[in-house]
Amino acid sequence: MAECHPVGFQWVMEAKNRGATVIHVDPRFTRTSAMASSYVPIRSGTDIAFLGGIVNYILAGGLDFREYVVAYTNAATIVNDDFVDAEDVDGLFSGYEPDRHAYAPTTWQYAGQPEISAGGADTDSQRATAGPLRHESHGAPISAGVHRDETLQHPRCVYQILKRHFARYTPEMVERVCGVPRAAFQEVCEAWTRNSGRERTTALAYSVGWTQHTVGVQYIRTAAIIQLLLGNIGRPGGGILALRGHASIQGSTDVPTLFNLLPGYLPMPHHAQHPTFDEWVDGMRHPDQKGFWSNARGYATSLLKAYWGAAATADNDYRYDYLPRMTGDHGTYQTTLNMIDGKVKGYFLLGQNPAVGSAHGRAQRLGMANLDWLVVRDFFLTESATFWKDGPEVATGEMTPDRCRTEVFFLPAASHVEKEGTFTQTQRLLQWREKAVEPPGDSRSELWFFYHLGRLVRQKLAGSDRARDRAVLDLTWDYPVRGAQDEPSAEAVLKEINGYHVDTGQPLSSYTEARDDGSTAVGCWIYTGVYAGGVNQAARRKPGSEQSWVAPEWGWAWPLNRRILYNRASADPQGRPWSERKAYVRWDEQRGAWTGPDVPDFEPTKHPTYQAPDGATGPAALAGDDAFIMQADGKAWLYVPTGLVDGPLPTHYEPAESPVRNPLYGQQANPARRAYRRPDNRLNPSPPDPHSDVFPYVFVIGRLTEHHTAGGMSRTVRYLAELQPEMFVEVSPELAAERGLHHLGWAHLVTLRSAIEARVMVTERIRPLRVDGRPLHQIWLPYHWGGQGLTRGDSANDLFGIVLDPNVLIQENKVGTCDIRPGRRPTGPALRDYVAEYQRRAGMTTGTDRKD
Amino acid sequence: MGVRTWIASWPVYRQLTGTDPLGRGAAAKSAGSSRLTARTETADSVARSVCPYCAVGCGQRVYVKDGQVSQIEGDPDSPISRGRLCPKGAASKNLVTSELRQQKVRYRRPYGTEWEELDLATAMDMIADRVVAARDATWEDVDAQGRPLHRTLGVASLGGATLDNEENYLIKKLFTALGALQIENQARI
Amino acid sequence: MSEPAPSGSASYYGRPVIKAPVWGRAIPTYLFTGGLAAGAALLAAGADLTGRPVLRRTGRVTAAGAVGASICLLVSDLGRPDRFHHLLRVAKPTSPLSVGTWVITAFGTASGVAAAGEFASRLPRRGPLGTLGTLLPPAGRVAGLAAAGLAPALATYTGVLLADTAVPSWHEAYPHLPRLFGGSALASAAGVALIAAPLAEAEPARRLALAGMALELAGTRTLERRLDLLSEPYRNGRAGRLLRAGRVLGAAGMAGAVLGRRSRIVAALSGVALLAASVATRFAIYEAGVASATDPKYTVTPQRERRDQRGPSSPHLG
Amino acid sequence: MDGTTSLSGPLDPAPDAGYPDPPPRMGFFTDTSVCIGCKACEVACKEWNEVPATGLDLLGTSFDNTGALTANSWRHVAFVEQRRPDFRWLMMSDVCKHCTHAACLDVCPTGALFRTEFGTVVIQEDICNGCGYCIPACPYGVVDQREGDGRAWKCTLCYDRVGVGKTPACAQACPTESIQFGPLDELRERAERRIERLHSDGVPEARLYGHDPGDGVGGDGAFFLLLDEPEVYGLPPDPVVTTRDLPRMWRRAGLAALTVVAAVAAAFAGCSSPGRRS
Repeated sequence: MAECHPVGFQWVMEAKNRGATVIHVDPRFTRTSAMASSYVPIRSGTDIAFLGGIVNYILAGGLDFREYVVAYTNAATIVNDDFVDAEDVDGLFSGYEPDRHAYAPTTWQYAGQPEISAGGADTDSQRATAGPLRHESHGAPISAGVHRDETLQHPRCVYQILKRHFARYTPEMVERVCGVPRAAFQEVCEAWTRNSGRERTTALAYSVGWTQHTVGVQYIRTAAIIQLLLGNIGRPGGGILALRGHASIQGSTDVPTLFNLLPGYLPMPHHAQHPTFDEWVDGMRHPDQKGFWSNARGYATSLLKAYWGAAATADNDYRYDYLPRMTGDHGTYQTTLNMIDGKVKGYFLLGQNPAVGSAHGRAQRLGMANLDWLVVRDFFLTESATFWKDGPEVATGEMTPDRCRTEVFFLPAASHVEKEGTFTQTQRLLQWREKAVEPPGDSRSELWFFYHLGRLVRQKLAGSDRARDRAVLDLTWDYPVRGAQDEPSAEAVLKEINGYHVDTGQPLSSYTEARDDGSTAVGCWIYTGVYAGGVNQAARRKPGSEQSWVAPEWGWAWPLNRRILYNRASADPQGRPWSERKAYVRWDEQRGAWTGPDVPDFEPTKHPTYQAPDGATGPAALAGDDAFIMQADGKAWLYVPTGLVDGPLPTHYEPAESPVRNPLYGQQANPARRAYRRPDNRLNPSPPDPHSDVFPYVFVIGRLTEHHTAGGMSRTVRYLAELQPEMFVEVSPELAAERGLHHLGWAHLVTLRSAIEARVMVTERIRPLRVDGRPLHQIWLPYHWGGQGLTRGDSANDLFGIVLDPNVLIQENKVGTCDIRPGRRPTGPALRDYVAEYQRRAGMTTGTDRKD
Repeated sequence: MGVRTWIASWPVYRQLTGTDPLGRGAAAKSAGSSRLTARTETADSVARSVCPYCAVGCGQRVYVKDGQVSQIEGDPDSPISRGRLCPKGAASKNLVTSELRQQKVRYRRPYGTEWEELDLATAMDMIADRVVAARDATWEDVDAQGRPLHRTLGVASLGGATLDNEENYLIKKLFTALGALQIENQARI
Repeated sequence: MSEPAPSGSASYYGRPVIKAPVWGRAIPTYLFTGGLAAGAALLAAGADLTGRPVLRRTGRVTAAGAVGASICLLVSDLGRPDRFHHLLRVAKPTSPLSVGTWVITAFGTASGVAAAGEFASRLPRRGPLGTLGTLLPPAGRVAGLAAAGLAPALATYTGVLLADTAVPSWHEAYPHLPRLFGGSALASAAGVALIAAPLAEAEPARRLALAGMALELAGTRTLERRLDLLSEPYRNGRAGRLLRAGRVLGAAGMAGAVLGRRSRIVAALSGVALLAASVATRFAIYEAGVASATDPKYTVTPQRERRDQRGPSSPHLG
Repeated sequence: MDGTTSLSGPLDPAPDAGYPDPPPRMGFFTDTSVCIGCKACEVACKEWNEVPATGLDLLGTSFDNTGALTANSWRHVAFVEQRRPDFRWLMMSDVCKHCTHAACLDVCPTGALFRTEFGTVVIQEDICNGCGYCIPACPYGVVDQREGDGRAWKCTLCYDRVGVGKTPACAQACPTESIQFGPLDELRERAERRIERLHSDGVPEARLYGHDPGDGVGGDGAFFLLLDEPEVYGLPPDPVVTTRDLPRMWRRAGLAALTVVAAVAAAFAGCSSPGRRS
């Protein structure tokens, strides 16, 4: 966190200064480790084993915050008799179908549930469409009635299942798998549990390297299990904090530029599951479901009204027919492979540099070289703009400009000070930026580009009556423009995102006002309230020093300006704070309302003892102690009966590339991982497959404080480039001795995809681990470099192949295997021969591919 | 300047006649130092902004003089960052005023070996043409069973995690209306 | 060499703690020319008062030439030579260079006039220049004596100039450098006199050569031996070689001065040796200072010893 | 010269430099125990002061690719990797010390270096002529000549910002308040409290550096909390301002001058005038 989010880290230092214990778990010793109370080195890719060990420590010792767990989690819920745990099938849950590499999750359900909820039936298509991603704002559907045993003694209650599942995650096993000595592990367990409960809370912060694993979602799930067992969710000083890495990456998920989502985590329709509007809406809300998703019809209708305005009416299902339909995986990696296969004609890159920033850089570049046209919008000529001219494949002779057909448009982009608009930062806070100056030259905002592109396309299609063109022509696309450059008004767009009454144009103030009768238009329902009262709430800048520590009048957080989600859980079931020390939101009996420094994440006047009448649905079905109001059963989920495609409980699998045989199960890697098995995407062999010894080392990539992502905004900036002026690789003194690497000399790393070179940094910040009884070397390298900018170097992402987490389709590029050799890599065509030699040694010959 | 003032401005004279005989401070202060003031004081305007790098969302104040950014620094009012910035945030002015920034449209024709210049309006028109053509060529109305698809897989997009919500909203809205599905961003990476 | 560069306990990656002087060769050369000018002015004044006209002329011309060269060297070494006049902006007793600037300005003016006095006879006899020609010789005499009055300061302040820095082997040598430089100034001026003056007028120069070089050699000996660790830079490397060369040349010059009473050639050779010795010594001392600044041990070790000698104190008061 | 207190010992430097009624002396307290080595200080300083970039050199000295305080780096973050026996990684943002007795200032022959009313030491870029004398005079190796420019440069403690009541750029940027700016008296008190806290928290190696008005430079306007010996960070262990010895130097020069005069007198006195001889 000190390394990648230094300014956020000030709060950790503040906490430490007030006596907090700071524990840092990371494969390499970073600037965060230097500040931590204790640092725990870990083998990359084994966090579920580590965290699972902590779950075991908590459950074996009965150290959970029992009142919280019983009241607010699904610990007491009884699970279906047919569920078989992975502990019993050597790493596979019940329902696995080997030929599809996918689960049929019907047996994972709670006991007494109807056969299966819509959308959950087929994890294959769930995986292809990254279905679980839409649960960012809510759990998957569950019908209202569930069986519970609040004594937690029922052998099939979640609590007991959890206990059995993690029983083998002992300190000894953690040491074997993670390379973490028992004493260090014990210290973490004790510190975490000691600092949790009524009087104290513990926060867990992860950087999104956690998501870049084939088991990434389950990493975070394991963290959630710990934090729920210890009562650290919905309370001040607790929580799981995702430290995201881009200015508005949260915003770009909320108002998504993602293939499977529409704004506010509404799913993009699937051709088979959602042929009609009603089926689409019912896919979001189970008809007899509890909670706020029951109004999904209102959110969906309002979005279509925002898109298609007057053309969207009840008679035509609000132009649901205009929405495109998914048929499978349309994610960025599938798209890249489709480009290589010639299926994609045009590609827009908007401040994004996949030639450096995406896994398997070579595939990215070969894909772009096979387009009809490419539009790059950026500040600088990035590697993705110039791949045809001086990319690595030009160097190897595989590509020459006069044989590359892609037509490239480079359009300069406006910077953050040259346009106005909102960023949503990592804690869901929207902050409005004022425009300082006009963009220089041809530089324009994305707002300008897409508004005018849309205008031009509409002009070209004008008069057409083909349905496909009507979808474009019926679009509401009448944003006011101003200035010499005809810049559209970002505030007008924000107002549409917020939503308004169709008849009056008055902004809505809460998503509860969204209607399914076409009377409201809402661009992104979770953002409703950002323009409440006709005021740009995201532009509020009351100084932090002049308001409470929660600072509710700085910017605006979704939903409804709540700063801590599920903060009802900061009070006990009766509505009293768990302790005065950790008081946050409480029930005020006199006022008959919830109160606190934050906006209560609960119906404002619902009494803590409220019990839903039989047959109630929606918010009315939520009891006064159902703190997790967006969950279908009002409870936080220790066990996930539906919505995940790789199992209801986290289970340690080895990374797709690992030099280590899974010590816990016969199943080596995540059985449901999304793989693309093709000759141009080979993965290094791992045990038990032969030849895994060709790639004996684990490598990890990451960020430096001084650089940003693929380097487009830092290698081009003098004051940053000079601070970390060259691509390097960090190795331990032991590995340096083993491989003959010299400090400040050159080394190159090899995988089945490519070989890259870097200057050697020998440092004790990287240390060998003992894993399963033998030494294991890890190598760290930054991924900031590429062939353009002030400082240039090989790209670490060229080393990776493409293999994804099945839930959200994010690639595993925080861990891989490689070989490392002293000296520089071969250049020109010899580089490909060199890699081919490794392919031969790894038992790969043309046309064959690794088995699962 | 008269001789008298000229002499009076001579630091040696000030040493001899003033409070600073050793010429260490007051006597040695130059005309330039006397005029010195922070350029934030003389800015024409200040925009309240947010750092464009990571997702912490640190507040920035952008000072403008004569239509140019003259300084970017942390906004002490921000309860998130309290005026602080990391090296990247602190280098924001360098980023936005970099002489390496491309300010002109560049065009590379198929099989071209060099960049060419292109007028922005022409580029926009050409891109619009290509979107319409690619969409038409790859349009899918229904699947094999006649269920609606209403889409094109011929046009894709990647990016948006450094863009504004308003921009992402228009991107998604336009592409969705065009039937383009493969609209992705860094959040998937 | 698979280990990273150690950051050791004695220093930070072996990097210097202080910055070495950024001056080029101009400054050690100036040390020499400044000294020469001062010594020559003194010789000239002595010759004037004792009736040695050739020696006087030699002295005055040498002084003017050398101080002229000195000023050029000083200005050329400035990072911004166009701002040389800023040196006259303040007068700071805390700055040897400021003191030196005022001294050299006054000295330069005086010795210029004195030297001009030597050439008064070449001016036309009539007109304004004629008047000047009449006024110059007496003015030159006064100026020459004034220059001589400033010369001891010019000859010795350069010792303070070097010593008043954080450069360990210079600063630690502060008790010795002024006298050493004064001696060197006299020896070098005597050297010029031995080359230029007739044997008949050269006796004071010979004596001055012996006295000056004796001071110089005694001084360098002290630097080499009496500064503990900080003597090392005077013995080692380029500085050590230059200092030894200076000693051989100085000894030769002294011997020549003694033996050259009867021979212009021997006297002249002796003069050359004395000049070379002075040059070598000045460069040696300059180089030794740079060497002591570059290696952090010369900064750190004596300071650590000093601190440790003060005895243990609570860490935060250390 | 004005007596020895102007050259050494405890002193309030602003009145001594001709400001009869100055504002409080301002300074930095750099607490390295909370430095995360992010280098925001280096960049913020360069952005504000428009300091040139230094070039692209991988130094191989941990994450330090700046190397030292130079004309083009007025803050320098040092990184020290240590095994003792536990591994630790020290980071420290170095800066001009703004000494009470500033050798650079005192030796400056143009008055380019001057003491501000805030007690800080600033090089006036409109005056400096690049004589270079301040460079070896500094006991901390701070001042440096800029190549191609010729003048000497160093931290100004953001004289322009401080003059209008703003915090210096580095201190404002510093995410963890490792760099604290304020009236020196307050900073010294704060530092004492911090040291006590660290000592009671089991960090006995924590120590202050440059805070003591009785030290060889009369105390630094920018002082530090360190976790190891100063020399480990590249700082001199016991710096003394060179001008403390200046009176003695001038006396030695005076004696030497007398020696010179005596030698000349003796050289002439002993021998007969050539005129008389002939």
